[in-house]
Parts: sequence; structure tokens; C-alpha cells
Amino acid sequence: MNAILLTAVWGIIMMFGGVFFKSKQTPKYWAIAGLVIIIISNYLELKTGLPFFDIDTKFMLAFNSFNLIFITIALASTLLYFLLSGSDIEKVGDNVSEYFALIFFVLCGVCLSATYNTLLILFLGIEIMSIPLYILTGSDKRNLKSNEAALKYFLMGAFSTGIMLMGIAFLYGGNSDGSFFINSFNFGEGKLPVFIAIGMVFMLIALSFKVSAAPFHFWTPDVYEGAPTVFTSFMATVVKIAGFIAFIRLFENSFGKVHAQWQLLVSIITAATLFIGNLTAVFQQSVKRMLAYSSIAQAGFMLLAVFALNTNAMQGLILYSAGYSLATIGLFAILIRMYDYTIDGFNGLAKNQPVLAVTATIFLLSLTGIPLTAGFQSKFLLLIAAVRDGHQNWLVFWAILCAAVSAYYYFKIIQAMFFKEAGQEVQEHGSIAEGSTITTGFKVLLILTAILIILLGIFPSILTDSLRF
Amino acid sequence: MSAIEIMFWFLSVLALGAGVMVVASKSPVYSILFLILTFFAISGHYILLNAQFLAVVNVIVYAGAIMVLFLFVVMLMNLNAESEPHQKNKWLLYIGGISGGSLLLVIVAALKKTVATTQLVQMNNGEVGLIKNLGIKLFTDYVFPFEISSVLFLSAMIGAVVISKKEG
Amino acid sequence: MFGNYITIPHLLVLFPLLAGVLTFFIKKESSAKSFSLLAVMITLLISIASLYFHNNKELSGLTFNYMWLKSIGAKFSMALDGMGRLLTFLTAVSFPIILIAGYRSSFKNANVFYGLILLAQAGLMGVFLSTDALLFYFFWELALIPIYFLCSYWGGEKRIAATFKFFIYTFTGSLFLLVGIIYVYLHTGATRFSDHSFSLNAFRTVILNSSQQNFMFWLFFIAFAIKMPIFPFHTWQPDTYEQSPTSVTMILSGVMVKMGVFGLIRWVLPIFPMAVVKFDNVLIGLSVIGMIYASLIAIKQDDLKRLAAYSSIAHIGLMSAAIFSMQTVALEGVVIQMFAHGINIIGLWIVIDLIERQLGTRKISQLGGIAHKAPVLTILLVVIAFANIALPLTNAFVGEFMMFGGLFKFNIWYAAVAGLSIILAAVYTLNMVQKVFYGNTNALTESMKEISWNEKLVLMVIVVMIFLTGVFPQPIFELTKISVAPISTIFK
Amino acid sequence: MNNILQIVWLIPILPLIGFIINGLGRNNLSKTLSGLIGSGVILASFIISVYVFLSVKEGNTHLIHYFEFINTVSLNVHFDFQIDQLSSLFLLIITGVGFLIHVYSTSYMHEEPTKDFAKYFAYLNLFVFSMLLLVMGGNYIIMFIGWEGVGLCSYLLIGFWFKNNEYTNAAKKAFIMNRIGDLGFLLAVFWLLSKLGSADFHQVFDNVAKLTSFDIGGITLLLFVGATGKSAQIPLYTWLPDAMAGPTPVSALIHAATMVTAGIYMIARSNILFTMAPLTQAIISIIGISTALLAATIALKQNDIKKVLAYSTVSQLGYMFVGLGVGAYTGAVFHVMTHAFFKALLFLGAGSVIHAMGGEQDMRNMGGLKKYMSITHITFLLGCLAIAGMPPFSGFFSKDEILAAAFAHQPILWIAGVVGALLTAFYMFRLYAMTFHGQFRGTHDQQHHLHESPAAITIPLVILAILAVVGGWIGIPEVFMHGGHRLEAFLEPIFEKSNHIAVKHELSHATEYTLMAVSVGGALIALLFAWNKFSKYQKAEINETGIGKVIANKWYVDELYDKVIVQPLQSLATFFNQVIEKNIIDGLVNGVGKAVHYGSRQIRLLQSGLVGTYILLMVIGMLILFIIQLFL
Amino acid sequence: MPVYYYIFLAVALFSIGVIGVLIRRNAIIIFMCVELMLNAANLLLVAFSKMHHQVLMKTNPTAASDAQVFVFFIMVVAAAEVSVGLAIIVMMYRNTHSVDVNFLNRLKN
Repeated sequence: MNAILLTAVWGIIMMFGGVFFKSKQTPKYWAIAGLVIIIISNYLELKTGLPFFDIDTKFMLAFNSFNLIFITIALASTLLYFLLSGSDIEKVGDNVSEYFALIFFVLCGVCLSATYNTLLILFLGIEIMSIPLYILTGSDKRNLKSNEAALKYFLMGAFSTGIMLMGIAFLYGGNSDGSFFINSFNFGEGKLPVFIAIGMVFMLIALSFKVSAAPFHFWTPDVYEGAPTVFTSFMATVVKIAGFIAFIRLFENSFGKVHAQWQLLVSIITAATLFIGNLTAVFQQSVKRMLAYSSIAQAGFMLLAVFALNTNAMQGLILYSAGYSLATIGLFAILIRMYDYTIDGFNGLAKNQPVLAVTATIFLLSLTGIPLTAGFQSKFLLLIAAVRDGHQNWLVFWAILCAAVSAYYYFKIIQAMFFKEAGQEVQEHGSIAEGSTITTGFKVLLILTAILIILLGIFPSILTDSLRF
Repeated sequence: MSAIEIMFWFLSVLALGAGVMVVASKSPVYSILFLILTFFAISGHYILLNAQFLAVVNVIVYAGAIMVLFLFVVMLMNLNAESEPHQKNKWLLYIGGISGGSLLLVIVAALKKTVATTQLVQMNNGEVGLIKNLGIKLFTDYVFPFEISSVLFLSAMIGAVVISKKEG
Repeated sequence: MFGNYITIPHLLVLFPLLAGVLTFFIKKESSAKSFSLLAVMITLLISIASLYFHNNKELSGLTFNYMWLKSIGAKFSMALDGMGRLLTFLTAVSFPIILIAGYRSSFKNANVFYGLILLAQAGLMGVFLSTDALLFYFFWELALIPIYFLCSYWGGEKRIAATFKFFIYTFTGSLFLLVGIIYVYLHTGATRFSDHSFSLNAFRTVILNSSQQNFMFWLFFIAFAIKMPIFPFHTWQPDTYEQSPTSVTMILSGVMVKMGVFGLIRWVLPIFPMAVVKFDNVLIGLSVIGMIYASLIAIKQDDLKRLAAYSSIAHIGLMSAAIFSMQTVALEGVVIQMFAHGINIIGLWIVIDLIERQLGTRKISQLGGIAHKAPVLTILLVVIAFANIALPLTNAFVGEFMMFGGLFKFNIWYAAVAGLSIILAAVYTLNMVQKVFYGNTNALTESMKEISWNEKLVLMVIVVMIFLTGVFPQPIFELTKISVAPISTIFK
Repeated sequence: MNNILQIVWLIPILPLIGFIINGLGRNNLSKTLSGLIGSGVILASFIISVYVFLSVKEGNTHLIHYFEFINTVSLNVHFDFQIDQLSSLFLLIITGVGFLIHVYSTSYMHEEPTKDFAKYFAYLNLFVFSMLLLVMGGNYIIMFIGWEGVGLCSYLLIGFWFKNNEYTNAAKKAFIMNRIGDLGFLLAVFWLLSKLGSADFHQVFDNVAKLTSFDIGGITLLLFVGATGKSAQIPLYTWLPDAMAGPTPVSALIHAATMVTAGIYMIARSNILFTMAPLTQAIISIIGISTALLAATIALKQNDIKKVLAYSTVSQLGYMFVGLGVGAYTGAVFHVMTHAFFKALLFLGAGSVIHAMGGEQDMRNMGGLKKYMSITHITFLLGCLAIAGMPPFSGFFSKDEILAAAFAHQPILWIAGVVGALLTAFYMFRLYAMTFHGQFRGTHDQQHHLHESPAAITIPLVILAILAVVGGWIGIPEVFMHGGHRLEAFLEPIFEKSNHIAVKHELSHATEYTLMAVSVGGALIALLFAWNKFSKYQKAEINETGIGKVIANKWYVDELYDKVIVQPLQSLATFFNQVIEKNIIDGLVNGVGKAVHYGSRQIRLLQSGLVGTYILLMVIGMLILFIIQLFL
Repeated sequence: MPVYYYIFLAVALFSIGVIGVLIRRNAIIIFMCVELMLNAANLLLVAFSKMHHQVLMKTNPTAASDAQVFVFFIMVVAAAEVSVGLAIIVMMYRNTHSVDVNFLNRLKN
């Protein structure tokens, strides 16, 4: 509760700040300060279970350790994101303060979609998350790619909204209570009534769209590539994970009892997502676009949690959200500063910027799922979850084969950084883009992020043990 | 056939016909006008269902505000029928039509199988859709969503500013 | 306070790990070199100490437990048994040899090079020490990553592609292992989820029906087969060996392939006995085909490194065939052969490296007559080469003898066909000795010089070990017999 | 007596020490010193061996346990030495002949550089060590250690002059062919181990009854395969003539007197097994007699002095196998002994000739050497007579014993044996005549250089000549003298069990006399014929035709092996290397990678950049999901 | 009136919207088709609400009002969305002078 209100309030503060702040740097510090406050208050709520504000939401929101930990992760990732890339937000355009305000609104939506208890809040949360993102995507106004991305994102997002509403309508029709509470669907344990079934498929599609699962992923590469890189980083991590939490909340609470009836659909989507994400990423030359595809691939892995829907899946998803967000934010922070976004642009980075190269390697290893990183532990837990579920064993093998393919493209970047000589242009120009400086603080932050990833890889219990079921 | 049924069929045909015309019209302006017609037809349905509040809101917000905005934009851009080139890829057009149609078919076919569809809808009766009832509901139970949707508007507002403002 | 917790298994892993991390920060090449050498020496001392204190030969001795992932029952547990002692000793003893042998080579970014080597050592140690499946997998991968970087950065011309293939190949294999571990894990313990455990004991006592075993067996087997490698999963190996810097090739072939063999003995045989029995013919068939196949290909190799690589494949094939013959004698043979093969192949690489470093080529066709110029090197090489073909009184004989004996007990024809490989081994080894060392010198080999004292020293050490374990293998049997023999009793 | 047995370990260890000293000190030791050490250790071993021999003469088998070589749950191999009549006899032959050859070598190899000289002695000592291990081993595994060890030393010594590629080729060939045999040996050992759980001689021989006849047949056949490799029998004989690439004393020691008889030793050692496997015995005698004849025919046309001797060795070994095959174990061992004397003598004599001729080995370039080298000439003649089976030289007694046994067993064997003996007499005297009689046909330089060899060479020749003459007298047949066969009595304990089992074929004295007369007479005629034909030999280019050409080309056996085994194997290896490995297996692995790449390139085209297509695909996806959920 | 009629009507409108999105290339018309889809959902929600009301009226007079409140929220959101969407389209038009979505294919593969 604290986080929802405070993010909204702080968004408004940032919005008005646009009028008062003179320097371009000021909003960043305000945003960081606000975020720290929000994190602390959220953490207090997690520890004590008591929010600062006692608002009767009529059970429209539900708070439990899972939600709150997730919100903490999302907020902390955002904090890291501000710290690493805050100065790059300043470079996107003039309306710096507004950008931060929008990000806070997105966070508000994230918190809503993590804690919703009725379909209405789900809908609102998703929309609150999406609309600012359409804007952020298009915020580089004179860049045609940014325009294009925004329009594509918007059109397809609106389309998926329509689908989701259709789903909600059918679910409502099938619910003889006449309510929207997600845990009130009283269809028993037999075969799903047709209304519910149709509604559920619509919801599945709409949420798959939000988490960019195949074949509803097509917006992702284009939008991620077209959007200003610094916002791509945010979209690909915090927002995407929020989609997952929304996804798993709905399907666990509403349809958990009839898991077996829709598992096949999820497994098909999972398989397709893993396949398309990993396979398409192989051929990409632009690292940014490759990361977009890799985010699809990672989404495929996370879908295993939805597929399995057991305690391991929950633990795994929490860990995944942390590990994946940390690594991706770190990687994007480095990518933003690169002169050349293609893989060749990374050639010889180890020589020019050893700290960047080493930390990027750790991020990539985590994304690949090499032991000793958070990425491994989360993938591992999700695999346990999927295997434990016992149905659709082929999916497990499909997942690991795709993980093997993922090693291929992640390691191409590692190869470029360490084992290849920088090309002519990069050599003359340096790996780092003009106007970007690699400060010591930035390096320290990257190192801290890398250490955090390794720490989570060795002691994942830090996160998983605080989950209560 | 009662008057209500006649109205129902009339409005349904109107909505569907206008909807088809939205898609089929060459000129965006005509599309907008047909869409407005559709919205009116839907509002008529709301009235049939005794959802008076929504009927009003639909006319005001959709037909009134939103569609005017559309119209305004279309006029601003001075788009006419020729501005949209013909769909070169004919088969894409067919596939689009066929898949959209099959979506309808699939869902209808699925619904055919169940008995739930025989349930009746309360027509022209019941107080649930009256402004007073909904108002109470909105400002008691739904006060939190109501408040939080302001965030949505704020962000839309910022968005309009951010996107439309000329870069200094 | 830590006194109770820091044990030898601990030290064996943590010491190289810490030393490796420290090495990264030593910028000066010579200091990094000396530091890492010192570190591996200390590791060797620790390992020797572990050999000395082996009153507890069962796995229960010298254990160290830490509840690691409470929710899924993974423990950070390590222990030493006889086989573990032997292999950690092999790891400990081979690294000083490798470092001393390469002491003259200069590497750019030496601190990273040596640091990674120490990390690889830590990973290898961990593999041999873990008694928890998850931990085992952890180290299994950890050993791979430093090797990947070492090969890709300091390797030969086509290093990047070759190592990439190696990496993807083994990574894929280990993913199968991971899934296999999960499957077995979910069958451990009673019905309650919290009873599941990754511990070796739980794995060994797991009850699986035969179809489950058949299925999970292959998951484990593929990972180990790729690592060992067993035909037809071997094609990464010659390329990688050829392209890696020789120090790394030594680690790879001397110690790392033993991970697979070790894995089979420790993690496959006790857990999937029924599957092993069911597939024994397929597995031994593959291994035997691989032996002959690799031996024949070795005859055709012109590159010394590739020759040694294929010879290694043939030897490993024998080991796997012996393992799947499920005979006690064969398993005992495998264990001693793991040690012997490690020593021999490292010796072989050292010689190849010496030649390459002096003459800049590894092509057999370009060499010749080195015996005139470097008699000591030649003598040492000949000893190593004959150890490689398992001449009696060298260390490999005992192992191969026992493995063939076990194979024979299983089926005479497998033994007979596999036996052809000892003839073929003689063919390619002697061919190599003849063409490289005998005959007249040519313009290239004219410049060959006798090797220096430190190179002589390491080769001497190897030769001494070859004879020592060849004539008196009994101490090794004493060390390992309790950990090996019980495994084969499962099959009786 | 027992204190001798306590130091029996010194017998092999002394040569090993010699090897180590000579091997490590090869750069520092003078030639004299290394020669002295090399020969001295063998002499010491010889002396101990004599004591050992004397002590076992009346005593029983002694088993001396040293340490556990392998002692595990599943396998027990003791490092044991077994000292009995058979092994002590071999000890004497090995150390005795070995010592003489060491002494001979000090002079023969004197022109080598110091380093190589010491290396030579080191190798030679190592060989003696291995050979001693072979005969002293108390079980098949220790025997196998020596068995492979002698193969190794043979390899090293054949390739002693490693500059020459042909020599090293010969060395390689020898080692590989030996290994083929070794594989058979090994499999036999495994068979024993798997059936009896032990490879100790006494364990095996005491428990023969536990083996089925199939087991025994298999084991003995495999052991015999081992023997064919080491003792150069068909089909594995071709390495021995090539092995003449080594220094001549090496040929004398290894490829005539000792190593090649290891197979006979091994079979004699395992006599009980072989006696119980009549089929194997039949195979052995057939292989033995075929080898004897084949090698003898090839020897007829050889011009290289050492090659003739080499083929004669193969042939003589064939005789020994015939002896083993017909159950005349004593005869075989007896022939081993006498053969060791006269063949070593002949080789050393040949060496002396070659030495004098400055390395020339072609007999066509020799002739009339008797006036230059009288001692060599006389001793060589004695050797020739001995091998030709002239009474009362040693070869007569041993060969006759084998032939008699063969006749008793199967007269055809005897006929073939006699033919072989005739051929032997013929080619030996061809050799003798071409070398020592007629005109000198070498270059002027060589003639100038001709001289009798020094004492270090001639003394061993004389000693061996004496042995070649009198060596046979310890085995005088019953017909001549009752109780004359001392050797048989001596070896009785070894072959006791076999003799019980085997069917005795007693020949009447008359038959025996007739047989002897036939073989001796035939040999004499052949001898004289050869003498007549070649004592006036003139160098001439002769184009061989027909059967002569086939024989001159050694029956094309090497070519056959090349075509049938080596080349197909090479092609197979090439095929594996080029096609299977590169294209199929690696191709498959890389193919997966390429497929992924190709798939990636194709699948990214789905991402067409057009919103309409995206949504279309989404709708199709929706449809599929709906159909699955609602209708399936 | 059976609810089946309303469902059919709503789904038909929805499908028309989908078809429109699929076959038109003008961004504004596509957007309008999306609005059509939203309205179909609205209609369906109201119909269901009245369906439930029919049954639950006795026990809980305001039982089915949630759906109508929901529709209200949908309209609210739609209004916000339209403002952002049109802003984006206008921005696009400013840069490219076209609203043809097929013109937008710089980002692909």
C-alpha cells in the first residue's frame, strides 16, 4: 500500500518539479531520494505487515510476502536503474522531470498489477503501466525509430487491451457471483464452463502479450530497439517482470484449481517463446535488438513458473525477477554508453574498459544461467518446478536445449569483448560513445551489481527464505 | 415480436452495419461518422438494458468527446480517401478477413455447446444501471480505483505534453 | 571458532579459489607467476596431508556440511574418500607440474592467466569433493568457465571457434545433467517435498523403477560422455586440444576428462544400476568402437596435439568400457588408470609443448631426428610414450590390465576387439616417436636444443611417478579400494 | 642351499643396476668402464645362476614371494619368483650366453661413440633383466612383464642406429608384431583369471581340472598366439628377419638365443595346459612345421649373411614348436639350449665376418675368408655342422629327439621335418661355402682390411663352439646310452604331469636308428651338394624365375600382409579421418550449429516490421489457442 | 432476450474490429477499430451484468452493478488512451507526413 500511494504521490511531485527545477540534474536526485523513501517504507510494510495508510480498498488489493518482496525487487531494480542510467535519462530530451514522473507512474502500475485482487485493478494497473510506456517509447521525438516504436507499441497495446477486456467480460459472465474478484470464480473442479474457458484464453493471450510471449511477442523487438535505450532497459526488466507477477497471480488464484486444463496452452506458449526468442537472437548483429530477443527468451523461461505453478515456481520467479533485472539493467547501462551498438562495437572492450567488460561478462553469465550467478539459481528453481509438476516433460528438455542456444549468443558478446581486436573505427574512436563518461562511481555500482548477482547465486536463500506460503 | 425485440434487432443491425462500414469506408471521415453511429446504436442497447448511466456516458464521452477528437485530428492532418494507398497485398486482406471471421466462428461454435447461453438478460427493467445506484457504488466501494485512475489521467496529460511540446 | 569447520576438503577448494582471486590483482608477471606457483605448491601440501590423514576412508570422514538452500534441501557438503583423495591429489600434483613446465612461457595479462588457472583448480577440486549433487553441478560448471576463457584468450589461431564449440557442447551436456539431477532429486526422500535432498547418500538410496532409471541414466550419461569424451561425442576434443594453450590442454586432458569418469563411478553406477545393466552392451559397444575408431584416426594425424587427443579418446574409451563392464577388477583398474593417464598425458603434452616452443611447429611431417639434438628429452619422451601404451612396469599397465581383465569377464569379444587398440596404440605411438625423434635432422630440427633444467625436472618427476606407481601400485589400491569395491557389489 | 635362494633376486637386479649405471652415466663413463660394468653384472648373475642351478638340481620348486604387486578385492598378483629346473636352465642360458655376447660386444661395438656405447650396454642389460624376469616370474603376469619388456628392448636395440629409417621401421615392425602376440597372451591371462581367479603357475596347474576343455583350448590357443609373436612363427614371423637391422650381437642374443625362445619357454612352462588341449597341440605342430619349411625355403635364396641366419632361426624355432606340439617338451627345451649355443655362435661368427668386412653383409661380396680369419672359420664350421644335425654335434641330438617324437606322433610331420633338415644343411653350407671358400669377391679396400677379430670376439666364439659341439651330450638318446638323457631326468619334475597324461609312443630301437640314418644321410647329401655348388661361387647376375623368384621374394608374404592388412587398415583410417570424423560426426555437430544459424536467419523474417502482419500472426495464434482449449 | 444474442452481437462487433485492425493501413482507422473492440467488450459486460442481475436481484439488489462501474472505468481509460494515442499519431504524422502503418518498417527482423 505504501508503495502504491507513495509512487503516485512522488510521480506528482516530480511532475510539478518540472516547473521548479532549473538544472537538468536535479530531477534525478529527487527521483533517487523519493525512491529510497519508497523502498524503505515498502520494506517496513514487508517486515511489519502494517502500511502507513489505512485505506479500505474493499479487498481489491491483497498484500502478502510474495507481492511485497516482488515490489521491493522492482523498486530496488529501479533504484539501481536510476543510479546507473539516471544521467542518461537526462539526455533523452528536455522534459527530464516528466520522464521521471512517468517512471514513477509506471511503478505505481507495477505495484497495482502485483497486488490486484480484482480484474478491475488488474486492468487499471496494466493500463497505468502501459500508457506512460507508450509515451516514454516515443519520447525521442525527432527519431523516426522512436516514433515508429511508440506507434507500434501503442496500436498493439491497445489491441491487447481490447482482448483483455473481452476476456474480463467473459470471465464475468461465467462467474455466477457477478463479481470481479480473482479468487471468487466458482466453477468447481470439473471441465471449465465455456464462458470461463473463453475468458481465460483471452486473458492468457492478453497477459502473454504483456510479457511478450510468442506468438504475441512481435512488438517487443521493434519497441525495444526503437525506444530510447535507457527506457528499453526499464521496460525489459521491471515492467516485464510486473507482467509476470500479474500473470501468475491471476492464473494461480483464479485457475489454479484447474491447472491441468490449461497447462497445455501455457506449455505451447512457453515452448514457442523459448524457441523464437532464442533462435532469433542468434542472428542479431545489434546488441540492443539481441537483448530484446533474449528478453523474450528469458520470458519463455519465466513462463515455466506459470506452467508449473508450485512453491518452487514462486521462489524461482522471485529469484528470476531479481537476477534477470539486475543483469539486464547492468548490461543496458553499459550498452547505453557504447559507441557502437553492434556486437563488433564490443570488440576489444576488455582492453579499453576492463571493469565494464568483466561486469558485463558476469551479467551475461547470469543471463546464460552459469552457476554461481543468480541466473543459475533461478533457472534451476524453475526447472525443479517444471520437473516436479510432472506433466509435459518434453518442455523441460525443450527449455534446456533453448538455454544451450542462448549460451551461443550471450557468449558471442563475451568473445567480442575479450578475444577480438577492436575494429578500425572503434579503435580510433574508443568503445565509449562521445559525451558518455565512465565515472568511478559508475564502475563501483557495476561491480556492486555484479557482486549482488553472485551473492544471490551463492545464497539465494536471502530472497527465497523470506517467502511465506 | 415485442417493441423491445424490434428495437433490439434494429439496433443490432445498425451497430453491425455501421461497424462494417467503419472498416469498409475509404475515407477516414466517413469511418469516424460510422463509428459514431455504432456508438449511438450501442447506447441504444444500453438504454434497452436499462443501463441509463452508461448510455449517457457513452454518448458524452465516446460519441461526443473521443470521436470529435478523432475527427479533429483527421481534419488537422487533412487526410482524405486517397491518402491511404490500396492494400497491395490482396491475400493479406483475405487472410485478415478470414481469420477475424474464424475468431467469431470459433467462439460462437464453442458457445453453441453450452446451456449457459440460454440464460436470459433482464431488459428494460432493474435498477442496477441507474445513476444513483452506480454513483453510490462508485463513491463507496470503488473509491480506490476511482482515485487511482487519476494517475492514468495524469500520465496521459504528461504524455500529451511531452509528446506534443516542441523541443527547445 | 572456525577451527571446527575448516577441514581439508574446505581448504582444497577454498585455498585455490582465494589464491586465484588474489592473483588477479598482481599486476607484475613474474610475481603472479611465482605467487600462483607457491599457491599450487601449498595446495599440493594440503593434498599430501589429506593422503596422510586417511584413517577414515569412507565418505563420512572429513565432511563439512552447511545447509545451503534450505527450501530445497541442498547442502554445501564435501567429503573425501579414497577415490576423492586420489583425484584431488592428481589435481594437486598436476598443477605444479603444469606451471613449472610452462614457467618459461610468457603470457600477456599473466595475472589473469594464472588466476584463471587457479580458479579452474578450485573447480576441479570441488567436483571431486562434493557429496551434494547440486554442489557437484556447481563445480562441474565452474571448472568449465575458467577453461573457456583460458582457451579462448591464450589459444591458437582458431581458438575462438574451437573453444566456443567446446563450451556449447559441454554446456549442453551439463544442462542434461542438471535436469537429471532434478529428476533424481524429486524421487529422493519420502513423499513430502521437504524430504527431498541432493545429498549423495539420498541419491544412492533413491528408489527408482527401471524405466525411470533408463531415462535418468541417459541424462547423466550424456553429460559425462561429452566431458570424457566417449565416441561419438568426442569431436570437440581434438580441436580444443589443438587450439588451447598447452598448459590448459594439460589441465583439460590430464584432469578434466577425469571429471566424467569420476562422475560415472560416483554418480551413475550407484544410482542407476538397473539402467547400466540394461544398456551395458550399447555403452561398452560405443566405448569399444570409440577406442578402435580413435586409434585408427590417431594413426593418420600429423599434428602432435591431435594425435595425443585421439590417443586420449581411445584411452578414455577403455575406461568407460571398463566402468560399464561393472566388474570390481575393472573399476579398480579405472581408478588407478585415471591417475596414471593424468600423469602420462601431461608428460606427453609437456614434451609436445617443448618441441613446439623451440621449433614453432607441431607437424610430425616437419620434424625428425630430435634424438640427436636432445637425447634427454628423447629418453624421457620414450618412457612417457611407452607408459602411454601401457608397457608393464609403467603406471598405465596395471590399470589397463585390470580394465581389460574386467572387460574380459564381461564378454570375451569386447575384450578382444578392444585389445586391438593396444596394437594400434603401439602403431601410432611408435610412428610418432620414429618420425619426430629418430631419423636425420632437417633444417628445422637442426636448431633444436636440449631442454633446460626445470623442464628436465618436471619430466623427471613424471617419469619417476610413472615407474613408482607402475612397480608399486599397491598403495593406490589401499587408498581407493574401500570406495570402489562396494560400488561393484551393487551389480552382483 | 637356502641362502642362495635368498639372494636370487640379485640375478635380475644386477643387470638392472647395470642398466641404471650405464644409462645415467652414459656421458661420463669411459667405454672400458661401461663395458666392464655391463659384462660384469651379467657375469655376476651368471655365477649366481650357476649356484641356483646346482641348488635346484635335486631340489623342488622354490617360490619366493617379494611383495604384493596388485592386491585388491578382486585381483591378487604377487611379485613372485619361481625357481625350478626349467627356469634355472633358462637362467643359465640367458646369463651364460648373455655374458659371452656382452664380452663380444665390448669389442664389436667399440667404434661407436662413448655415449652410444654405454647406451648399448644399458639396453643390453635391460634386456637381460627383462628376460630374467620373464623366466623367473612366478605367475603369468610377472612373466608378461618380462614378456613385454624384452619386446621393448628388442625394439630399442633393433632401432639402435636410429638415424636410419629402415632400421627404425624394422624396430617398429618387431614391436607391433610382438604386441599382436602379446594381446593373445593377455587374453589368455584374463581367461585364466576369470576362470580360476589367479594367474599363479602353481595355482593354475593345480587347478587345471576346474577348466572345461573349451576353456583350455581357448587359453592354450591364445597363449600360442602370444608365442607366435615372440617366437616368430607363422603368421607373425616376418619381423625377425627385418630385426637383423640391429647390431649383430643383439641378433645373436635376442633374436637367436634368448628372446625368441620365450614362446617355447612359456609353452613348456604351461605344458600341462597344452597337453590337455590336443587340438591346440595339433595346430602348434602344423604351424611349427610349416614355419620350419617356409623359413628354410626362403633361406635358400637369401644373400645377406644375417638374413640367412635369421630365417634359419625361424626355421629352427619351428622345429621347437613341432616338438612342443607333439609333446616332446624336453626335446623342445633341449633344442632351445643347443640352438642357443650354435645359433649364437653362428651369429657372432657372422658378426666377426661383417666386422672384418667393414660392415659388408652380402655374401656375394665375400668368399675365401678362411685364410684371413681362421678361428672364426673353424668355429663357424662347427656351428654349421651342429645346425645341420651332424652327429655328434649338439644339434643332432636335440633335433633328432624332436624328429623321433614327431615320427611317433605322425609320420608326415617327420617327413616334413626331414625335408626341412635337408634344406637346413643345404643353406647353411651354402652360406659357409660362399663366405669362407672360393675367391674373395669384395672390393680392394675390404680385402686390405681383412683380419682376424680380436680376442674379445674370438674367445666367446671358441667357448660357444665348444658348447655347440658338446652341448648335446647331456641329452644322449636312450638308444645310444641308457640314462644318457640327463636333461630329461633333470626336467622330469616339470613335465611330470604332462607325461602322465600324454599317450606314450614308444619307438623301437630299430626304427629310431633308421630315422636317424635317414635324416643324417639326407642332410649329409644336401650338405655336400651345397658345398659342391657354392664353394666355387662366382658373382653373377641371375634373374630368378618361377618358384625361384617367389622364394627369393620370401613368398611375397610381406607384400601380402601389406595388401591384406596394412593397406586396408590405412584406408580405413583415412576413411574414418576424412569422411566419418570430419563429415559425419563433426558434420552432424556443426550441422546442428548451422541449422540453428539458418533457422535464426529464416525465423527473423517473421519479424517483418509491419504491424498488420504482427497482429495477423497474433490472431492466428489466438485462433490456435482457442481451438486447442475449446475443442480438443 | 437470451444472453446469447448479446454475446453474438458483441463478438461480432469485436471481430469486425479485429478484421479492421488486420486489413486497414491507416493508423487512425486501426485505432478506431480498436475502439470498436472496446465497445464490444463494454456491451458484453453490460449484458452480463443484466444477466446476473436477473438471478441475483432478490438476494443482493446491487449485485451486478460492478460490471457497469467497470464499463465506466473502461471508458475513462479509453479516453486517456485516445489522447495519448492520437498524440503519438500526430507526432508520427509530423515527422513522416503519413499515417500508413506499413510505412513504418524501419524496425524489423
